[in-house]
Amino acid sequence: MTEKTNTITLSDRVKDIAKDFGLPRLIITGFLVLLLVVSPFVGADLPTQISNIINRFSWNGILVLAMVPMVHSGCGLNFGLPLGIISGLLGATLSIELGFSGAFSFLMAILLATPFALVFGCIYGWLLNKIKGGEMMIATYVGFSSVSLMCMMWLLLPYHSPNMVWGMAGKGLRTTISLEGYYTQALAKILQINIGNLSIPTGSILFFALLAFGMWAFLHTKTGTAMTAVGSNPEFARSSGVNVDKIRLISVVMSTWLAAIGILVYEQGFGFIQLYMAPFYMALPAVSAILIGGASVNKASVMNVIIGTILFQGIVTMTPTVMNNMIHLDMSEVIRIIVSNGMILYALTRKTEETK
Amino acid sequence: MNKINYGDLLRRFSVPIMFVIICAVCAPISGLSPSYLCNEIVTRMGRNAFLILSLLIPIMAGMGLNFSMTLGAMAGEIGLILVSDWQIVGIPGMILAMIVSVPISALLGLFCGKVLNMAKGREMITSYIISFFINGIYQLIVLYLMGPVIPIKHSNIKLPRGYGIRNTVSLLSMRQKLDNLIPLNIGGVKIPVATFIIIFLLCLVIIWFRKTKLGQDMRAVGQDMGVARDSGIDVERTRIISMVLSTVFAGIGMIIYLQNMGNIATYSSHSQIGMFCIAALLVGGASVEKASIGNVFLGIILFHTMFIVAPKAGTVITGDSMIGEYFRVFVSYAVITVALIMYETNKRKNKSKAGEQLALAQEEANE
Amino acid sequence: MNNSKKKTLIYRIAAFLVIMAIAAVMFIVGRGHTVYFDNKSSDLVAEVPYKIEVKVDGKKVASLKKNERGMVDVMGQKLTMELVVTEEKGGEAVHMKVSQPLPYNMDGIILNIPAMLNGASQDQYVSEFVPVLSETEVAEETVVTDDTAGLMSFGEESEASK
Amino acid sequence: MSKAPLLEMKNIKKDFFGNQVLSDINLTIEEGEVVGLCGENGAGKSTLMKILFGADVIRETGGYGGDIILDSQKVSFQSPFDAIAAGIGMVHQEFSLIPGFTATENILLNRESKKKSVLSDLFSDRMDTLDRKDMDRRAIESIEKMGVSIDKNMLISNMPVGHKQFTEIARELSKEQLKLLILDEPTAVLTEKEAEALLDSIRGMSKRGIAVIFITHRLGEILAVCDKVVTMRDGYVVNESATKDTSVQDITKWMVGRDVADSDVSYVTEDTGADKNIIMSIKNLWVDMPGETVRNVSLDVREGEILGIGGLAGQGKLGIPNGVMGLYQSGGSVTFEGKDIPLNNPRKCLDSSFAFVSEDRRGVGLLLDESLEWNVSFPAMQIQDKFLKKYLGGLLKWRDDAAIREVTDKYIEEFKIKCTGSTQKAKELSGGNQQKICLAKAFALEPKLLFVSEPTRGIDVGAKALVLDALKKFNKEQGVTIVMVSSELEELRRTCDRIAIVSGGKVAGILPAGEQLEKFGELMLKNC
Repeated sequence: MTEKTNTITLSDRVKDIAKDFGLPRLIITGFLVLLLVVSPFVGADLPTQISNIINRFSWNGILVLAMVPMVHSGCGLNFGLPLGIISGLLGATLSIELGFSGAFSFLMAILLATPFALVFGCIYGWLLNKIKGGEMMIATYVGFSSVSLMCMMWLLLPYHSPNMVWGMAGKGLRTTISLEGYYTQALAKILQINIGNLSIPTGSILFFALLAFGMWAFLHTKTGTAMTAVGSNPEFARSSGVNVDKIRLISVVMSTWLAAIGILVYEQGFGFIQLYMAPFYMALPAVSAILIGGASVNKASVMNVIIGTILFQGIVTMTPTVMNNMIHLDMSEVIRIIVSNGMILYALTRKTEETK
Repeated sequence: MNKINYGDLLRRFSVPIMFVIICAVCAPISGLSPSYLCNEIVTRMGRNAFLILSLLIPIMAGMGLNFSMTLGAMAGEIGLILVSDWQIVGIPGMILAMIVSVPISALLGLFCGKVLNMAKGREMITSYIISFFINGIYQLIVLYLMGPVIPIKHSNIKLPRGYGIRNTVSLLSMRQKLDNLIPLNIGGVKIPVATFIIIFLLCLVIIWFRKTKLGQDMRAVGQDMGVARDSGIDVERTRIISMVLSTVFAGIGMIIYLQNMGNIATYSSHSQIGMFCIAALLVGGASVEKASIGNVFLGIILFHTMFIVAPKAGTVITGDSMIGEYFRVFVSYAVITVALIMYETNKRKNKSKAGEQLALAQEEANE
Repeated sequence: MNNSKKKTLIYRIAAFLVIMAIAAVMFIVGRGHTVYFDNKSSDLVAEVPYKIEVKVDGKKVASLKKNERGMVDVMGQKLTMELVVTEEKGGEAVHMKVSQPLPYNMDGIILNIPAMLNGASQDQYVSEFVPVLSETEVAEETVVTDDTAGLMSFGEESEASK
Repeated sequence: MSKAPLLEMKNIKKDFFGNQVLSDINLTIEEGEVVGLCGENGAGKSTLMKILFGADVIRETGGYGGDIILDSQKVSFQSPFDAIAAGIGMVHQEFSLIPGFTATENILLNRESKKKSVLSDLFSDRMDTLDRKDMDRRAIESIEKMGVSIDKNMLISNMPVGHKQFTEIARELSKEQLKLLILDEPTAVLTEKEAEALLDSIRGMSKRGIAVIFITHRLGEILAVCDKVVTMRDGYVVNESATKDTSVQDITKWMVGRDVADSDVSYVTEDTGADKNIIMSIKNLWVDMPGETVRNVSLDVREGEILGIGGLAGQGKLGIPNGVMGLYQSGGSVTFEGKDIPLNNPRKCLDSSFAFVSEDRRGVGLLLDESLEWNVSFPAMQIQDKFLKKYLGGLLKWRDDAAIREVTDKYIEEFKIKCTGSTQKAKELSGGNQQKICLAKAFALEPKLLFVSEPTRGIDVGAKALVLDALKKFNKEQGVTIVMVSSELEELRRTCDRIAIVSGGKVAGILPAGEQLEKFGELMLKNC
């Protein structure tokens, strides 16, 4: 008798877990596991693959982490991530323009990016407070507008560093700027572990861990608790004396700042600064990564960030190699588009306000 | 009372007025001749009007700006790719491409409508993501399935590797065939009469459509889904129909657009088309919940004048041609952003307005 | 109720058939061919005229001296052309109207005009043109599926193609 | 008269999850008869009408018992559309109109006159074009039938409220098959003149043979227009009599009167606390709460008392606590312990040691997706910095989960909250237990003044008693002043010291809790 009930509860629990986890997420996880299993048989080197995934994780983790505060405060998915990225880019280019070099330029880039992120974040947050309920669409277009505005600015701002401007004209920033001699691999090199083909950028991961821990800790403070409550039920928060607009503003500023730091970390891994149209669609991978990790439009945790980034980057890096080795057909780009946008679509069509 | 009306009017037409000013300032600076400008605008009117008109129906049904009109554009492109592989040329080629594209558009519109019914209240962001998602499917079909699954014979269309379509597909055989079907030239301005006739017909269809039962239902659904449902209107179905219609028209519009262009950029022609069409419509004074045929034409004139003169004016002012190009991209996005913000703030204002009135009445009573 | 449904169904089938019919007609009348005219000697004709002018729809599309080739893109299943044949240099030009059915399955069709004028059978003077791919066409092409690609190029193709 | 009645409802019974709301209702309506239906909120009027109109909610909650016989035929409507087809029309309290449509378009919404068009046969009749001329004709016809003139071409959004109401009625009248029209408080939004016009048009309808069920709190109107008045209370029909044999006083008595069987209940019958300090004084308060508008309310609350606020639904009693607490836009002045409390600022109220248990449990009262711990501790944490560990000299305020669990467990035990543990999510609890969590949340704030709004709405009898006892205990032991708003007069009488009755957005009067029921009834209907 007890045996029976136990099995029922067990299978129920499995079902529950599967339901919580969501079918698409399950498929994606299964797909990644399949790729990992198959890869040695088709001649792909597993350690290289794994270090690729870890590397990509360390580049992108913070950008995905930037989603968390706004989801928590009920502002939805931050499709306006490019705004934060632009703050980061301003910090990066200013740091180089002012003549800092080496790993120190990374620190300076963070410091220089911070005021921009705060100011942009405040304006952006103020705007989002005016249009509660329509955040996501407007965030998208605020991102787009700011990127295209900055396209003009990169040409017009008086940058002079010969490493950054077009050689011929002597003005206007290049589309890609090499970070060689500046902060390329600035974090990754710290305590880097190399075992055969496996290499782990310990520094970058530690940096991510630091920020992720900070986020986790913040969510355990009074303000962090208020933020979650605002996202969960703004009316409740208001009736409990919380200044909803202020909390939302804080979340937007945090998200923008994290995006700025995120892009700097991305650049130190990638080795280049990409300007102009590059930040345009950077929000989409980050959004789908956190959704793949188990977040929804109004719930997200640091764990979702970690799982999501690993799954997303795993698929992005594994598919091309495995596919190429298997059938000589590189469909990874198409798969990435379908999976990531499909995931966002899935999240958007979930009834998030079912409890209301 | 009159004063308030003026203010309202000014606010409603603030975007068109702003554009008139931009155009008025930039046009002389750009140094482009009026006849060149006229020619360009007439060409672009013929090229874009049909596409933009396809946006009107979802707005009527309260589904906002249809960012997923891109779906129709993709269907149109698939039609054209197939037709040019079959070597059907000229106007018959266009008609055949339309016949091929309609079922594809209808299917995509159906999908889109169903998804949007699951995401009521955030139609726009969802339709925007749908366009990306379907773009992935489109690439899957065009890049991998065309060749092995869908037969493609001609090597000037197919990639040398044996499957997939090239970056550009030439439509030389139907280039401007429709535009030049009935040649007319007034004062050096070439007028694509046949295209205009088709656009005019679509306008008539839209005007007529508003007078049908379905059009009436759509307006009702657009204004208040709950009331419409209570009165027995099948809200979901009505919304799906509006998406299907919009997508089908967008597909046909894309074919007209591409016959004017003369080639298909297989992987990018459609990707921004939605954005530019929406921007043009908004520039014409439309809003997220209200748009008319007049907005379409005014929008094309203003938006495309800006589009033509901005790079030239930018070059003259700053000496860098890219500035102007970035400027117009910025303006396109800024217009949409502003329109969306206005829409959302209005929605909130309307809500609080009712409250304010009550409060005012009570205050008066208290005094 | 049922009756009207039946009526609707009939109308729909009819509409579908009409559209299919239109599509079929389009397949036939819209088929495009590239017709190449040769003024070359062959097994059948040893001597070729000095010059042949080809006019389609009243427009001169080719003027062929000996061993020359001209071409025109045409639509439909039949090519009606006007030939102006000059046998000898300075000789009298002969005008004639020729109608030539075009085989559906050939994209490029070579017409050997002297042979045609000589009254040879269809298979003898009509042959298929098999295009040799140019180098750029053979070269592997990287597909650009960048989402931002269309951003800057909107509306510019027409100017570029002018 | 041998003719069968138009409508017969026989032994109608209905329960919501075991909670009996209608018992053995019998109602007969003749053709062209006007029946007034009155009763307090919760007496079962709306449920009865929903059953008659085939509302979805009835079917979803398990249907009803008894028979409905319309025109000598037993009917059971599966949806409102069936009811409409059978000739029953209903005008709801909330408008069901498209704001951007004209009166004509609204009157004929989804029943437009159509002309066949080219595409009708190909697609469906939805491609028919509208026949505007015929629509205008039909609209005018139904407006004339109503007897009140409204502009058929005016947009609804430009109409005064009364005309919107008339448009709705005209819509029902435009239905050819209409035999019975249900009007649910149609005069509540009308001016006196408009109401008069409406009564005239009801008389007109009756002459045309259309039966009308007229639900209203304005008893004068019932007497003026109805043939028969039916009074309901607690799910029973307590009286049915011809209008000419009755009076406003009689109806009031039937509405509120109860069989006072529980002799052990002790009421506070006298105003004993007149000498107590006035802890809070509300002056000229107006609150813009949709459906619960408050106009010009002045009210004094005495220290340590339980003040009840009662009245019919929609009269503004709920607006008072919501307005004072700053949840809805309000104006006027509130002083607490001699200090002015700024309005429209929930934080200031909470800082002044107010607490509020909202009537909207799920919308405002709870974080449904969070644990019970969070729900109980959140306001106290945010307002009073309780349950926090402070580090770095107070710079870092860390949530003290252990303290939170402790306090939550304490309340779970005290209120006997049924749950799997303090980490269970609030949405998984039953209504009664959710209400207890809301109380725990307010108690954790240790307030000086507690507003409780509809504390027993939608919860079972056991939980009801527990909640009310907890409130009384809290008041006695901690000396907390409580202002309790409830629609259930009996509950107020048993719990409170004094009861203020709100009617028409104003305080109609304040009586000691033990005062006679009729007096409360009169006050309730005073400004309706």
